Amino acid sequence: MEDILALAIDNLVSPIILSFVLGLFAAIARSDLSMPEAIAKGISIYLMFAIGFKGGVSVGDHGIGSTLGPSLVAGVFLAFALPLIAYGLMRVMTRLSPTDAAATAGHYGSVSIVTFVAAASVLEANGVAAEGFMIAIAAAMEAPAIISALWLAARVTKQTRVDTTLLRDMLLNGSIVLLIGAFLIGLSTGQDGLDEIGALIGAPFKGVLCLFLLDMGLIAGRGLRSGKGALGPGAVGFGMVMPMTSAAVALATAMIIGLSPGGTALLMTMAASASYIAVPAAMRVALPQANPSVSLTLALGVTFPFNLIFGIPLYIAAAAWMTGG
Amino acid sequence: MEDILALAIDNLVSPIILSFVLGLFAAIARSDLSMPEAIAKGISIYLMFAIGFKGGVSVGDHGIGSTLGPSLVAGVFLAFALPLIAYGLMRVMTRLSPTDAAATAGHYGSVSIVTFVAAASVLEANGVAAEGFMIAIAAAMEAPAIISALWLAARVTKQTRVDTTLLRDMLLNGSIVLLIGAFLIGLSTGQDGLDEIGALIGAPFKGVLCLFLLDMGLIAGRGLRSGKGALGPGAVGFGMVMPMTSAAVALATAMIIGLSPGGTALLMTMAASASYIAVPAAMRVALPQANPSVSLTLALGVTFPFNLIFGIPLYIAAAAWMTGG
Amino acid sequence: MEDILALAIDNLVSPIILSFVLGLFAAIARSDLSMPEAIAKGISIYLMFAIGFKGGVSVGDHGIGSTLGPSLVAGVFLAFALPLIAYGLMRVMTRLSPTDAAATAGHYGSVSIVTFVAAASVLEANGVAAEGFMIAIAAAMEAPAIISALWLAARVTKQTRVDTTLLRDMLLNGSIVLLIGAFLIGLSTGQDGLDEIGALIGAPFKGVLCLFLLDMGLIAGRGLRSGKGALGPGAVGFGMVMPMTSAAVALATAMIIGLSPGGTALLMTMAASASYIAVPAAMRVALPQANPSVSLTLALGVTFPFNLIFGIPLYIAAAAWMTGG
Amino acid sequence: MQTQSAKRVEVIIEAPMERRLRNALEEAGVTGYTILPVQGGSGRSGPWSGEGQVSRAGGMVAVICIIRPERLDRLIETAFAVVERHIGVVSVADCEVLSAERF
Amino acid sequence: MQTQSAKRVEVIIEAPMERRLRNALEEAGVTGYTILPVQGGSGRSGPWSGEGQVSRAGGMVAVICIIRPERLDRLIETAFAVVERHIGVVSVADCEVLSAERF
Amino acid sequence: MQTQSAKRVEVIIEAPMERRLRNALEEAGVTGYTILPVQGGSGRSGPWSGEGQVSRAGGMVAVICIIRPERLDRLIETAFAVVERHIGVVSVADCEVLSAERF
Ligand SMILES: Nc1ncnc2c1ncn2[C@@H]1O[C@H](COP(=O)(O)O)[C@@H](O)[C@H]1O
Ligand SMILES: Nc1ncnc2c1ncn2[C@@H]1O[C@H](COP(=O)(O)O)[C@@H](O)[C@H]1O
Ligand SMILES: Nc1ncnc2c1ncn2[C@@H]1O[C@H](COP(=O)(O)O)[C@@H](O)[C@H]1O
Ligand code: NA
Ligand code: NA
Ligand code: NA
Repeated sequence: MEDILALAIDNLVSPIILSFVLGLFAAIARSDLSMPEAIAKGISIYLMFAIGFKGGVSVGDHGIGSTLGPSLVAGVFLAFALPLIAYGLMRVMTRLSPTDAAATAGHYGSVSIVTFVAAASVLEANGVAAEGFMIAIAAAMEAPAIISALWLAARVTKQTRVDTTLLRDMLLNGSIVLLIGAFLIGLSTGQDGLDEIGALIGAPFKGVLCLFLLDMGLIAGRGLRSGKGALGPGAVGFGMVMPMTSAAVALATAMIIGLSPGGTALLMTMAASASYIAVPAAMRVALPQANPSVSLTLALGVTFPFNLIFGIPLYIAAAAWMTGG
Repeated sequence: MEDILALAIDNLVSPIILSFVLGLFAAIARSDLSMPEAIAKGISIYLMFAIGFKGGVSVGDHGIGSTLGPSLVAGVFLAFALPLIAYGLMRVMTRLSPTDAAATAGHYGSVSIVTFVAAASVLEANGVAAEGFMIAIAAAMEAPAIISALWLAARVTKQTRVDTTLLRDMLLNGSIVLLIGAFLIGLSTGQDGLDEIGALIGAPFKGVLCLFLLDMGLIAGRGLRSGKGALGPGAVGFGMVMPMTSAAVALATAMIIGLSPGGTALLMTMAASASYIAVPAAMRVALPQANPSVSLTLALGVTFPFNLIFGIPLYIAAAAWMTGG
Repeated sequence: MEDILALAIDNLVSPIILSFVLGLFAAIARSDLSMPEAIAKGISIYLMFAIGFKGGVSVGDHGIGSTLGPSLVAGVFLAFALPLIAYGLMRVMTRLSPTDAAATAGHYGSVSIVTFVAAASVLEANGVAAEGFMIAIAAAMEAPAIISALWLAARVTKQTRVDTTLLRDMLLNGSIVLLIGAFLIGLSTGQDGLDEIGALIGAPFKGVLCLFLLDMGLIAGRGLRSGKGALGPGAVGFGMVMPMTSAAVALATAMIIGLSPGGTALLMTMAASASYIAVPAAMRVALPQANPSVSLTLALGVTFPFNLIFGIPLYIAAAAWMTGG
Repeated sequence: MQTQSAKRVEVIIEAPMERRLRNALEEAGVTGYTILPVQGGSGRSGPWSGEGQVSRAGGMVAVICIIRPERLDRLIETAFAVVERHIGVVSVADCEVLSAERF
Repeated sequence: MQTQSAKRVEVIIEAPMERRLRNALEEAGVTGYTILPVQGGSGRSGPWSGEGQVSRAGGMVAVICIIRPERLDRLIETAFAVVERHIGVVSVADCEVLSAERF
Repeated sequence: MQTQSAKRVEVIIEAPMERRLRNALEEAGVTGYTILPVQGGSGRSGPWSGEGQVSRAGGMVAVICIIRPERLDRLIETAFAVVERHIGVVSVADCEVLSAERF
């Protein structure tokens, strides 16, 4: 118990979290601090390349072990199931329209890569090892989450014609291609490759993450400011109850397949986090009548900070406790 | 005396100054070399985050000492006083209209962060220590400088209604929020925080500064080329006399409050430098009838290179000499 | 022979080449992965600054030796001659119109800086030393290549009036000014300068090159996809025969002037590579009726990957073999 | 100088739909258009801004398409069927074009 | 296809005034507009360019606002009172809009 | 509110020609124009996009120039002589401008 608290406080005073808080504060105070779109996109390319590459190198070093297959199945299962749970929970907890609920549900099936990266950083800082392939699982969850959300969308709009090009688009979404591509490059060049480019993707990583989280804080803060009308207290509650529900489901799943404490914490974080990269664009196309500020404000303005500040230490502690790590 | 010369020459052949000169040359020769706006903004976010953070860590390490309070007062005093001196000097030395003079005066009250950073780099390279809180003083000078300039503007335009939202906007100016925010993050995470993100904000800092100064050189060169019509010899003279005047006032102030040689040199640099970040936007709103190329060409095309090339070594030498450092 | 193969395979599994392949694949698969224009431009400023600077430092360290003069002459000679060879070859091998052939020919006279950088990285990784001034030669080749191409263009269009401002523009092209400027800065600040900014331009260089090549792969892939109609098999053949022809001419030239094995390999790479920076813009202005997708698809979509994947190891091996290095 | 009347169609649309719009334009035989980046805006779904984007997934773009008047209807009907529900705003104005042979 | 006439107002204005203009538009009841980035230009205060910006503090933006003709006067009077002295250029053109129900 | 009629000229042109166009405009006495960045497009030489630019060397820009009607011919003839062969599209539309004293 004390450990959780210590971890949570330790987490809170890290430059990463404080950078997010700075961005949040600046946006809410209506400062004109802003990060150019191109820079934010450049940073996210860097982060995804680095995390994918390092995941590949780590799998190359330690082997995939016996849990890769089961983990993949678990990830895909979670990605299918979580949007349905999210939809049900929203219909109960909030007064969102079915369309808005369906559009939002998709976000909760896939993974917020930044949340994943933040959790991986905390694990690393605390010397907790995790399976190297977890980042590949995260990439694999995008597609089923979108399929699940599209199915929900089709039910809600009573459409039978599903836009087939949409799924193809989403599978070739830049973030997924980059993550998996970098993973494969890391896997095939191994430690030699990391020696070559480690000076870029290794040591400076956390500093870059700070700048990215500064921007995420700005975005989340602006979202909260302009989207606050769109969300009732029920919706805000959902944005915090849902990640804990997902994390619980993921914890059970991880224990069944026997992941390490670190891997369990990462699977919980992946389940608990809500994507705002590939899924939002897919949902805009599939459900244009949904109000995009609802889902983005929830994912970015409520669930993202919740995970960053409270969720991650909680999931790590729970994973350690339950797996005896 | 020889020391000054050695320092000046040493300063001149540093990659930082030469990068500025390269940019200046490229712009004057009408090369199409240019830095995308987003990159320049990204770099300046990096620089301000790094300088603020490191200032905070340094204050956390060494304590604020007994001079923080007096230094703050001194900074605020300088920021109020310098625009008035600048206005008087311009009315005497140049044929600028009262409006243009008032708009320009504001720039000389606040601080050019890049000039500050360049001076801090030179100090560091020469092993001269300075108070860590100086960067916080620089941030604190922005507001009084703007107030002083607005008061001048109101007198010049004989308006009584002062745009109150303007000051609020300027206090929440992105650069100020970022500087102070990063300072506080550095202060609260301390050496541990620096260990985490030092690989980004520490060693590569000077190289990034080179790229930024390349861009500053391009901007200053273009300003000189297109703004040369707007400036008479009197105005150009002002652009060099003013920083030396400000530096002299700051030197006296620093000696009264007992700053270290390094801190004295930084306070002089802050006083001598002219902002082109928050103040120009404020002046455009408050004095739209002023010609923005006058003030920007002076601040960026004359005073900035003057400080960079001659001023900084001069201020460091004078500070060392007068404080016996 | 085995060495060549080993080198080629080694080259193929480097993160640099694989990043290019990833970009190529993503573009051909129609993924929406993309690098913001500003980031790509920012990275190329970084690369050119770093390569120029390090070249200058290296010349400062080792002296220019006795081969600088002859090498410059050789570079200028190649830059004049290669467009003429390219034009002839194209008229024989392809069915491109004289206008398109002339516009394309210019590209083959000048140097692709990224190809140069990639070759320099491979040499460095294999511990092969090269003359530090080679990058200056590369910059010097731009102008004669454009003059040669303009002369071809004038012949083709039967115009006598040559656009004189064009050449001036091209000589002041940003890339050339940056390369030469950084070279001079490196030369005058020497090892001290490198110590100051090495943490930015040294160790992280290869990682940044990966990200740049990812973008180059995206561009080349999109070019191939959308330009495939414009190129017949003859043109594609030309895109591979031409670099080998140029490399052979350069090999002979290098042996005459007595370059080191590393320098020879770099001169061959410079000759073999086709520019897509300064020359394309010049050709658009001089030969607007030419179809820009022809020349860019050839240079970027065919010759660039050919050099990157097959050419560089081949040139290094040939240089080593012929110079007995 | 010889000019010819034409229509200038301006479509402000969400970026994820850009490719679909491009395809639809091509199918309708419209091969000439220009895409401008959009930095921010406001509409029924509230204000948004590219820097720190919130309520729009991936921003918007403005597509400008200059066509002969007689091709306007086809353009609008064929192409915009696809994107109708996503259209921010479609506006059409009269203009004169030079180099008439291009149209 | 059913269209409806409207006015297309284009305001080129300095970026520091963007928020004030947005507020003024909102107060005048105009909630639909789009902001395009501006890269450079030239006017009475000389030429400038966003890359290596000199004579403008923070660049400019172009605000495009499509409104019903009858609301034009209100828009212009209420909103532009605030920004009058800073206006680069305000131009108004006729256009036709689709999806008339939006206006 | 007092307005005055004017012409809005829009030129979409390759970026390497931007400086030449600026110079030509200046020579023709046109000192007021605004340059917008272009992100992509399509024309006779195929589609292209600024992100991962292929068939255009250095992209394109859109130059918007608002002038008095009586100056239109001079603008078009003097200035566009230089750039004629490179012009993507030049279109001219009628508009009304405020602050007429500027023109
Ligand atoms: N009347 C209008 N004039 C110009 N742009 C508009 C207008 N209405 C909407 N837009 C643009 O279309 C986007 C989406 O509008 P909406 O779907 O109504 O939220 C806005 O963010 C604006 O960029
Ligand atoms: N006639 C015009 N047509 C288009 N844009 C203009 C015109 N006049 C001024 N501008 C724009 O408004 C900005 C400010 O103009 P000024 O205040 O006259 O310097 C210029 O930099 C241009 O971007
Ligand atoms: N009809 C048109 N409407 C709008 N933009 C066009 C049109 N035709 C060409 N363009 C633009 O001009 C560029 C060059 O056209 P082109 O020279 O025909 O390839 C294209 O990439 C478009 O950006
Ligand atoms: Na999830
Ligand atoms: Na000052
Ligand atoms: Na070549």
